Amino acid sequence: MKTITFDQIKTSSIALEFDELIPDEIYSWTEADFAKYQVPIGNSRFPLTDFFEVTVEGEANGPDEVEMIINGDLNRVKYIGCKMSGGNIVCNSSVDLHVGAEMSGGSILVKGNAAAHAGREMSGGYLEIEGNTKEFTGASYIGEWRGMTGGQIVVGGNAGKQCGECLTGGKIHVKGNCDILAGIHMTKGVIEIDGDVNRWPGGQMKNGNIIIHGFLGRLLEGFVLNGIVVDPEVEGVTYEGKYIQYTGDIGLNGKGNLYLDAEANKEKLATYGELDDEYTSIREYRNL
Amino acid sequence: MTYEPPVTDYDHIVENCTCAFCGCNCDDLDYLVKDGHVVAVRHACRLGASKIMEDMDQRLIVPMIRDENGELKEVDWDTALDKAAEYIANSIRPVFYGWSETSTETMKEGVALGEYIGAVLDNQATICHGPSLQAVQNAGYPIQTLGEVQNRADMIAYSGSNAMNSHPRHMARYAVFCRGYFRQRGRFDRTVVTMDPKFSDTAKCSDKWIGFEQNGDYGFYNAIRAVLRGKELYQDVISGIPKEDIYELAEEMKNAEFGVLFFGLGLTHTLSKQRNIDIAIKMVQDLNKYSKWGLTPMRGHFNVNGFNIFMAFECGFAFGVDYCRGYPRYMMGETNTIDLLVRKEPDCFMVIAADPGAHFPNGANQHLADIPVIQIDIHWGPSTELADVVLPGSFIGVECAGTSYRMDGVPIFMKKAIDKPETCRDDEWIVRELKERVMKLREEPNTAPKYVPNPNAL
Amino acid sequence: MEYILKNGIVYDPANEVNGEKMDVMFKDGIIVDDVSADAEVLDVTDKIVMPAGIDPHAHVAGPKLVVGRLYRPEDSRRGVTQKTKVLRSESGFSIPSCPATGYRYSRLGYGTVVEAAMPPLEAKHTHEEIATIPQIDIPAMPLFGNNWFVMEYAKDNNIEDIAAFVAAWLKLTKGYGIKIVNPCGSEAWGWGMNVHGINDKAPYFDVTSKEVVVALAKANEMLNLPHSIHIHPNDLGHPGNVPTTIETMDCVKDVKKGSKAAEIRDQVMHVCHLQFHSYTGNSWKDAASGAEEVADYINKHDHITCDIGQVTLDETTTMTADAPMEYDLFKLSGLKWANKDIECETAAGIIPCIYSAKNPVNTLQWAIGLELFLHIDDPWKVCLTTDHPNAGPFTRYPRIISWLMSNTRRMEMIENREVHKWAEKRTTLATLDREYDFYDIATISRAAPARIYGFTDKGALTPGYRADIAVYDINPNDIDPSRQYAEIEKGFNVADYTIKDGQILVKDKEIVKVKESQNVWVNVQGWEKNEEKVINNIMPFFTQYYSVKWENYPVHDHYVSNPIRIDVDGK
Amino acid sequence: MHYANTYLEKPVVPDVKITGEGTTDVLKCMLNTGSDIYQGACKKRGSTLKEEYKNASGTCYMDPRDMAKLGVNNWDTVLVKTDFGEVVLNCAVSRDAPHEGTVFVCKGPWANTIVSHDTYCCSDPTYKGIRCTVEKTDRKVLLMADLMRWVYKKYVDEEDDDVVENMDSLGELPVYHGRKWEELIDHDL
Repeated sequence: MKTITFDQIKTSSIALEFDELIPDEIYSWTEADFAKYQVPIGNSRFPLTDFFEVTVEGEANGPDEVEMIINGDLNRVKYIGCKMSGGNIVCNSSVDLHVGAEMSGGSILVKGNAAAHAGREMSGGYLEIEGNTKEFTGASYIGEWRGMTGGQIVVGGNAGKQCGECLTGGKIHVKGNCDILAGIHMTKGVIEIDGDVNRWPGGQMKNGNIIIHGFLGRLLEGFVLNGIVVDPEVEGVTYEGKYIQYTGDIGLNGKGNLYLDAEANKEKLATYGELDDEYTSIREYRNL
Repeated sequence: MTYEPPVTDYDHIVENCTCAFCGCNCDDLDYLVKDGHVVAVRHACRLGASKIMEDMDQRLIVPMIRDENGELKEVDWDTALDKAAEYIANSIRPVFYGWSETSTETMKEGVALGEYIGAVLDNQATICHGPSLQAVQNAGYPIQTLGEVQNRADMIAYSGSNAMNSHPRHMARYAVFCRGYFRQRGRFDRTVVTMDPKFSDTAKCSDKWIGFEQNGDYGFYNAIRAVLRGKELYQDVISGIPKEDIYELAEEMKNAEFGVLFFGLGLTHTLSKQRNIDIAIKMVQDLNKYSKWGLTPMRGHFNVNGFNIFMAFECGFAFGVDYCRGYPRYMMGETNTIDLLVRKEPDCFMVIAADPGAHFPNGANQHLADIPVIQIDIHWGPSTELADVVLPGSFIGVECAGTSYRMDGVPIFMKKAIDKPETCRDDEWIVRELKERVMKLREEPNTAPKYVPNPNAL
Repeated sequence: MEYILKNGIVYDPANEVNGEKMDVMFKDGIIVDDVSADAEVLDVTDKIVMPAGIDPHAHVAGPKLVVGRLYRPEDSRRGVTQKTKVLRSESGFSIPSCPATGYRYSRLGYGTVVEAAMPPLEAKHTHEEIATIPQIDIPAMPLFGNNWFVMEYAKDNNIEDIAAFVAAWLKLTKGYGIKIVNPCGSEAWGWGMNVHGINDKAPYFDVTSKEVVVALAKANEMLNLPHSIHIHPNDLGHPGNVPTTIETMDCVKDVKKGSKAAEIRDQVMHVCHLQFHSYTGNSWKDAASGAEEVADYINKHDHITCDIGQVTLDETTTMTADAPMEYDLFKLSGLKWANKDIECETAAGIIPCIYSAKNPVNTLQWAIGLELFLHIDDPWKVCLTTDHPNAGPFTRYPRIISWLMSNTRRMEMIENREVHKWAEKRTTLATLDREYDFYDIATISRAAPARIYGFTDKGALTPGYRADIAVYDINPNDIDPSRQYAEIEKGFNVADYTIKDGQILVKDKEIVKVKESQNVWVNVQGWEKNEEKVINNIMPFFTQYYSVKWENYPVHDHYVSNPIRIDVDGK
Repeated sequence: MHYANTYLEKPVVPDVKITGEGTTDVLKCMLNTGSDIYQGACKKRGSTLKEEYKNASGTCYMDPRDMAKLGVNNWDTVLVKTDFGEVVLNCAVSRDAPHEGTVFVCKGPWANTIVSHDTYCCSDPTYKGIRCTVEKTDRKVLLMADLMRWVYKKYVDEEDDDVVENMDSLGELPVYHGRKWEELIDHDL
């Protein structure tokens, strides 16, 4: 087992790109290697040791035996764990864009918030964010119709817009609230939301499952009400309680399932179509 | 408004000039020239005419540099270019923004400079039709040239676009009022629908106005798609529109022989942004099962589409291209001007043929107050108030020739009609000159030595 | 500068040189018989020397390419490389950026690529892209098959005016020859319809596809154009399209070749991406190969040449002026659909396409392509293409070469179930053991396309020709292509040397020099009066129904800074 | 030299006479921005420093019923506030009325101070559909150059908004140090 600790010395206003500092690349590096390494910042490269003090302990024969611990303010450090296939990364702060993007294995723990594109197109592994995430959590690269294909993302706080866009596998679990258009274009996989959802989950979804335990503001017309199910089982997990089940999005002949907690959405069937507050949609979820 | 007699006092007429205002690129303008100035314009709309007969009080004529007191000082070209090149050469995260009101010939120099130094190149699409392009990338792009609309269309829908105000000749020349080969009676052969929360000037001359509620676009189009699939709507009112109206509209759209959806910033700037257009495109694709439908984004500047096309064939991405690692990168939220400025990343900002001062939100512009700004433009505008180096360019389509692309992608060669002021330079020359100076200052661009391309690709 | 390529093993079918060890010399961009003692020696001992490749049908520049690039950033992202001291950055896999297109063709040892579809209204755009692609010569083919004027003239059987119109439009668009795509079908697409078969009429215009094709073929011969009509027949990609294909080929068999054209080419019709036109059956459920029937027709008739459009089993982007077909494909795949209709002229459709070896239909297409290569006896009648990017990117040519040269590999793919069992069940591929040799490969990728296009200065190593030469690091005396197919693919993947107009662009498999590309266009002489008359006749229509002014229609010289003009005596 | 007149001092708006004080001090509205033909014409002819651009772009178009609620008439000044900033604007009756509860400000430096810069990872800021409040004010609408100085303070040392707002106006013409043309023309270039 090898532990590599990055202690921040100073921050940069222009983001550092950490796509080369993943366990797959650095499992054999020594402290001397890190001292030589230049990290990309904007159109230039600067010595990594200007920004981080790197301590290496132990030995590793492959990425799986690596643990990276990154301490400091990482709000301008992007691509952490991007394309990694093994190992373990712990970030003791909020992180910038693309954390865990395209990862295929290993695990990342972010003890703070993550910026947009967290876990984009990941195909395996485990990404946990204790705080909130912004837009496109577990989404696809723009234009690509195959998004996240495997692995699991857990968001402790709220998720921004278009969480799980084009989801093609794997699971996203948001413990807080979710902004508009969660699971848009999804074709497979599961999105579970413990909190409330503002508008329009599952737009243009073809297949897959969305489970919302909280209140849903507005649902799209493309969803057909199936009725109430008790203790639905979705991909091997049973969700206890009563749920309102919809199928959609009909615009695409979709066969996706949307489960709404019946208790939290008591009024849904009766006063369907009530407007929610636009104000909420723009501001509230953003700053939570 | 008062009556104005026609202008009769002119030396000569330059015919078939191309308008350098909106994405319509009307190429039938006649300039009346006297003493080397355009004194009147025939055929142009109010917007086109106002641009071509510019206000010379604010014309930028001489290069300027901000002095230590914060005031602009006129200098010679060498000094100004050297100063600008120095800013660029010393920057780590330069952003070159604009390009939409200049020629593709200038862009060619720009992309060479940007690729050399490792800059972000972005254009006005980033704040107007960027979401449209993203939607196109997700959903597709069924488009047609404007002549197709003129000759065939019997149903025109404007969504979130106020053509009468921002593309005044669009309805007259290409879409609604004009006679077409299969639409010999012009306006009478066409149904016009405007979908807009506002009862805009375009809505006023339409047959039908669908005033869906603000931010309700996505729900509205989703409902139309559901209806096209034969679904019964179970809400009585969707996004502020009674369901009967939606049934009726869907039926009308299905029965059109050739329909076109023109959409504008009303869709791109609201709550669900690119997804509004995404679903509108999907709707158009569905409609093609019943009849022929297409769509066209109502592009704002005359060459905003040109930059997207140009960048696409130069590097494969349409806008917001980041060359900082020596290869092109395009990522929403990361390589776009507004996001970069809000994140306070850029350390040098070059504005060419654009006006962020007039168009960027405060939150983004605040960063321009902290970094050097180089402006290449023809008029003193809000951005000049933030600029540290001002380089006076010339006016494409009037003082200088160049290529532009209309909103539907038809290339137009904009010809030169009059001479530019003696101290101004062509944009192309300015950018080339900057490129050469930057190359001298920074002989070896400092780019990433290592990059492993996707092994699956080749 | 003088050079001598020493001791290479030369394949030059145009001069009937089949694997002889000999020197090739060139001076100031031209191949010569002899050079002085000062000539620089490039040692290519035991390496294959061929004329530089000629791609007779690819989509590399133009409006639909750009729509593809614009709306497929996920494709552009594949194949991104960093800039170097010599090269700019590259991007794209199936639709590479312009610089990447030039570099990759050059690495493959190609020197000339024909852009197969140029809408006249947007010809300026095509030429802007051509100017951005480095390294290669690019003739472009303007589209005529759905042009309103052509359809009107064809209805009246007014061949003379069509000829004048074509002559004028080749000048206006700086085009090389007549391209016809789904005649009358793309016009029908203007109303969301298509034509079915060659005897179907375009709505309103009251003219059949056959009438348009025959009229254009006659006009083509009347003008003595170096290339014949270049046709993408109706019903592309539809099961059961063999009769349409054969009828299309058959309808011009009595058209007499222009007297001067006959000296430089054999055919009166070139059918492109024939693979997509050789399906039997009624639907994809019972579709099967019609390759034998189609190949048989070609074997028996000398007025037809073709290229194949070989499916390479990759994820690619399909784009064609056959817009209704693309919409059909979209309905099958449900991925994103782009379409571009061009007023009074043509239309185009674009969709991403995943050709998978696991998919029965894709496998069938793959097998049919190879069948055609193997069934058509005379390699001079067939060219190597993937209809880039429709059936696969051009960067897969070496792989196709390895398939053609190795029956072992083909059987391995079929028997190991690397491809779907339809390859065996519904085609004759498994029964064909023909293998191409290097001479045949040189024919289908160099000599034949050059002859088909009537190039009189490339495609051969004849003294006086342009010095377009490719050298591959393969020793033909030391390799068994049937077994060592992987080496064949590797060898053809990157040329050791690519020489274009005497300039060494690729050396030791690296691009060492970047050269500006050149547009090749045909200037018909002797028709000026007729052209003027035709233009005067159509001017009122043009003014009323085109959305640009006449002045903005032609390609100004500004866009073709460095063209190769081919003067043709049309009378 | 006679130049054809392509612009107007002020946009033409419907005439309306609001009498009375109004019923509320602060009106909660939805803010929309966008272009209109007056703003476009001024911007592109390059008269952005002038009064006419201020009138075209620095105007808050309102529904007459909303104006009655506030008790304001055409070309009175109002203060519009959002979470992103505040700005003083003229108010005028919207030509696109009725749209009660929505105000429209043409894009330009004035609108920029109050629109949202949030792009939600979509490159495009949120220019439309922003909650705002509108109230009557005595403060004046700043000319473009003064407004840019007040908002961004790039070239003034003063940080206090009120002080900057009340500085001497930069006026309607460009302010710069001129030199003689002849000195500057480099004929070799």
